[in-house]
Amino acid sequence: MATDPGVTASAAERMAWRAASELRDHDVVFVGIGLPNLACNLASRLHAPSLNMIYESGVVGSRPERLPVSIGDPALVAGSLGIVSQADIFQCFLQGGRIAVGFLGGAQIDRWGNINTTVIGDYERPKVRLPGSGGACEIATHARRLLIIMRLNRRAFVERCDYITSPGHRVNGVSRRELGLPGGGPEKIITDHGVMTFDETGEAVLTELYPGVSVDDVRAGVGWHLRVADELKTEAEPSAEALRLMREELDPQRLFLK
Amino acid sequence: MATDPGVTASAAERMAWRAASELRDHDVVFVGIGLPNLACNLASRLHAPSLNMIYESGVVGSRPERLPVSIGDPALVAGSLGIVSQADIFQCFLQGGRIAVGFLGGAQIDRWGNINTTVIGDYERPKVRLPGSGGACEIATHARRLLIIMRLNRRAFVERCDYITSPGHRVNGVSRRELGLPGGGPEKIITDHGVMTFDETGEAVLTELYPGVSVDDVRAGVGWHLRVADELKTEAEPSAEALRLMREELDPQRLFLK
Amino acid sequence: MSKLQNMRDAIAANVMDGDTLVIDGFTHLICFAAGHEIIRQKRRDLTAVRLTPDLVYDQMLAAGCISKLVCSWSGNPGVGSLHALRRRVEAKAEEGDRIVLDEYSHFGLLSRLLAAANGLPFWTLDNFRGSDIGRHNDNIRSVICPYTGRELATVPALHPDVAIVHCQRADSEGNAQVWGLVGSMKEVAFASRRVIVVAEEIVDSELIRRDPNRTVVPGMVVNAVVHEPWGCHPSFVQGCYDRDNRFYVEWDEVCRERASVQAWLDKWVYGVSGRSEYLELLGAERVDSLRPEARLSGEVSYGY
Amino acid sequence: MSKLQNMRDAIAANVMDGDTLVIDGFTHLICFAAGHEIIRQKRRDLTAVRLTPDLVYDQMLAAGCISKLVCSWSGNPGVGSLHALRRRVEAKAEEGDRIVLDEYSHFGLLSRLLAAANGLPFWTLDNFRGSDIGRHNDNIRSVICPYTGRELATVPALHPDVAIVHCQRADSEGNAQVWGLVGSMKEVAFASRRVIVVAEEIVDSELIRRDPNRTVVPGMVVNAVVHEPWGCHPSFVQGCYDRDNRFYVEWDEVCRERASVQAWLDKWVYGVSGRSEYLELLGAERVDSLRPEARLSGEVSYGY
Repeated sequence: MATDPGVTASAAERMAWRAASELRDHDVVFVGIGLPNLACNLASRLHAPSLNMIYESGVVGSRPERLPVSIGDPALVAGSLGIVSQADIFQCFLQGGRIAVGFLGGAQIDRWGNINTTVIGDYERPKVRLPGSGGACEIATHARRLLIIMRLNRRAFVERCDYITSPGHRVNGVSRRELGLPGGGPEKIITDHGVMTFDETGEAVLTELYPGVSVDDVRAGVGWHLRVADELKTEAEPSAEALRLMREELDPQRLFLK
Repeated sequence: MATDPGVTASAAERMAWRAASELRDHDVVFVGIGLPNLACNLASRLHAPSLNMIYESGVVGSRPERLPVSIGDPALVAGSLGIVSQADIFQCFLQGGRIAVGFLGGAQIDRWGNINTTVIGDYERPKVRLPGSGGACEIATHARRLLIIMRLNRRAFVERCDYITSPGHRVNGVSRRELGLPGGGPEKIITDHGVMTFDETGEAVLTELYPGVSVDDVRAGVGWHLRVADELKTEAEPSAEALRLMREELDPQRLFLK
Repeated sequence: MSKLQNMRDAIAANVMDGDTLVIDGFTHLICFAAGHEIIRQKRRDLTAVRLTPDLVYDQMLAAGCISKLVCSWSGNPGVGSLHALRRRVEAKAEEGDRIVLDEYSHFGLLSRLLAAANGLPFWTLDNFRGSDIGRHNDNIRSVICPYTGRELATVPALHPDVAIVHCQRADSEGNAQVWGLVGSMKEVAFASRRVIVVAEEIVDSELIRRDPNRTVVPGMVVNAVVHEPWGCHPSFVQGCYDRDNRFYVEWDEVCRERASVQAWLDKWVYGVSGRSEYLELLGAERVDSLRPEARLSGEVSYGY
Repeated sequence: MSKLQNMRDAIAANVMDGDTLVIDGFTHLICFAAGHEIIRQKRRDLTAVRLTPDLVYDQMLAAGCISKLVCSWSGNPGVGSLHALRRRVEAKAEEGDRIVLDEYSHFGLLSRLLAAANGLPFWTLDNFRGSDIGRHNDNIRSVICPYTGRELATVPALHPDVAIVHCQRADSEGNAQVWGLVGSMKEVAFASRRVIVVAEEIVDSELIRRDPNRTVVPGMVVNAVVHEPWGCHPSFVQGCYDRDNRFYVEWDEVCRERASVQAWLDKWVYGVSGRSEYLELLGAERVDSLRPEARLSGEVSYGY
């Protein structure tokens, strides 16, 4: 449906790299497995050496010697700076407002950044049962900045989610602020073709295209009439060093950078 | 005001011994410094080898090599079975209903077992400022059985406490059950002349005298008209082994067995 | 007083038909050995509680032990779906197959255990605003803060009948020490009416007493202690064995069909008497491949 | 990024007139060195929070630093009264001397810190029924349980401006490790806007990483790290030095009169530039008498 988004970087590499560029040194980041983990480790190698990585499983300040396959991987634990209980993760860190950046993905997302990871179809009689919230609802509630990483697809970028697991900027017409949600809500949706930000009403707006991608390519993967910014940025390619780090050091077996 | 309560045992030794006899093997006991600590250690040497001793400071299963001078004494910590946070002490152990026996004393007590450890006189302008609750209010609230150890004295056993720090069986005419207090409330007041229990209305009743003590000796130390049971038990003397343990092993310097 | 029992006796004495059960562990310290013994003893109608049902509950669901699931994330971590579970939940499930799902977020379900462990009838959390989770679960309610007037979510205390927690080492009274991820082990143990501690190693109490800060579950809340080395395979135990990731990947195939699950249960659960035969079946080579090199913690002093 | 500072600079940068302050520690790990430096820097109008004010707040009260005390047990533990405090509270106190007391039980005050540390505006506890504590404190209110209809007590979150926590060892970023009594150190650190970690020993992060389960306060919530050996005397640090009980007994005499307290402050606080001069004044013999023999914990492995 789209032209190849880049001759050197794969879609996954570009998403990980683009997410990494959002992270600032000393940020306290709630890290998920897969692309968020790669993005965080890439950022810490490139421009954020003092990034504070926290895993839902209770690991603080991890320095894994192998690519973790689960958020509870023992490689995350050995050599970390601290282990805390899950009660502390959800209460002291998330509810306490200590998390600067969270990451989420999902099976469905709508224009307000609401995310579904629970069911496709009716909740009581689902067509497809998905894993559910895990920590996603509380990450969406409390992270000061939320970064969403999802590949474009009309079945994923939908007019209306079948179920809202994690709230975005506006639910049934009520804004995040009116709902009383403490965190900042979704800041960006990083896709495989470009990046969306959110306008003052909380609606997603395409603001950035990857090289060689057109607005129509993006719209082909979005199930609502996507707003497009007046001026679209075109991101540079990931640096050679970023690609080398991802391919040779962070995920040499291509577990997540397929 | 009273005849000597025993030729061999001092008043403090008798109180510690009498309190020890209330403890059963495997009881989970919330231990305070001083006579409660001596009572618990005596019981564990005599008839309750598996007594579970918990200290407010967070020590579980202590086995101190010296007499602790504070509930946070490092001798309680080294060689214990576990250390928990104070949040766990008050929430998991006390509020969770895991404490079978608690001990309290105080500056004033009334006929319902209400205890004052906060002020003598008016709260805002106290004649004497006492330490306050510490953990006493929650021990009185949650311990399944509460043992009170206090020396008889009309200024201590009063018609009405200046301030109720820790609730007993009845406060301003309202019963413990009506107040919704979860623990069992005071079970016995162990004094230096005899022991009081509580009747079905929650009022203290003298039920036990130490050898050589008369009812009038006790009444001389109580500021309200003390009810006396029809049949009064007279306790036996502490055993020679109990006295030896207290004097030679548990408190050889007589810090608490003055 | 020693509480040591073998796994069979501990399960027989403490896990009853109709019980609300937690096999604890968050990726780390998931006691598969206990789950398999429950399957062998044909327990029925269990309400199974876990933040992450994981493979162990997928296996118990397939074996017919579980009629209700209380959870917050039901997947094969790092791999994909738990298909035995999905077959019991999705619209195409037959009526007799359907199970009841009592669903929260991680924080929501953890809060139910926090309330129970801490002796309160409910727990308060700032969560669920704008989410459909609360719309589909009547247990999620609210209170008004008496100071700020803000409305906050609540969940009710959840007191499991029995909890099974796995640790690196315990003494025979059940004082259990853990390092690495601790998850919600303490909360689960204090929330539950009965507790089975399963340990990789049974040690003398004197060893426990040398480092009391490592004790996560005190023996006084423990009913039975089981010595079951490798009891968490294919999950892991820090310092003892690595996660067997190959098993998680293979389960993705096994769990897709009822027949293949049944064949798996016949071989690995019903076909063995317990964990030692399971390990023989797994083979020394596979077991050895999961053994770690030591990474020692260093010592501290408790002197005074 | 190193956050190492000396005590003088750390106090100057983080403790301001009018602040709400906690010097943490429950019998264990009470940083007297920080209290003395605050006295030397003549901080005023502090709201001082501690479950047990202990000698350190009696000294700060006598020196005029504190105008409000938030506490739950004000005594000289194992000895008797804090007389400097009593002089400011009892009826015979002169009007200019009186301080405001915001009083709870231990559980009540701890709950205020729990609420703040865990990001809620209030905390719920089953306490204060029948007690006069709630009658004299408008911060103690109630909520109705949405499931059982029971009324339960509440207290509001307490966010100190600055917390001072002492530990056995920390790295230069403030990752602080503690063994022995942990008290409410974690709660105090997470509840507070600024955190000063004071350590008996500054160690390389690699040592912290060898045993991550011992970390009680993560560096990310820490603003300054101070290396101050013997900073807790006469309180104790498990593994480093014993409680100096003689000091507690002697304070009972010192604190009875304003003049003797002033003389004590002149000698032990104003008369020294910091902890090393204080220790010289204390003398090598007394210091040596508090040094412990090692009682080693043994090691565990984090291998995988």
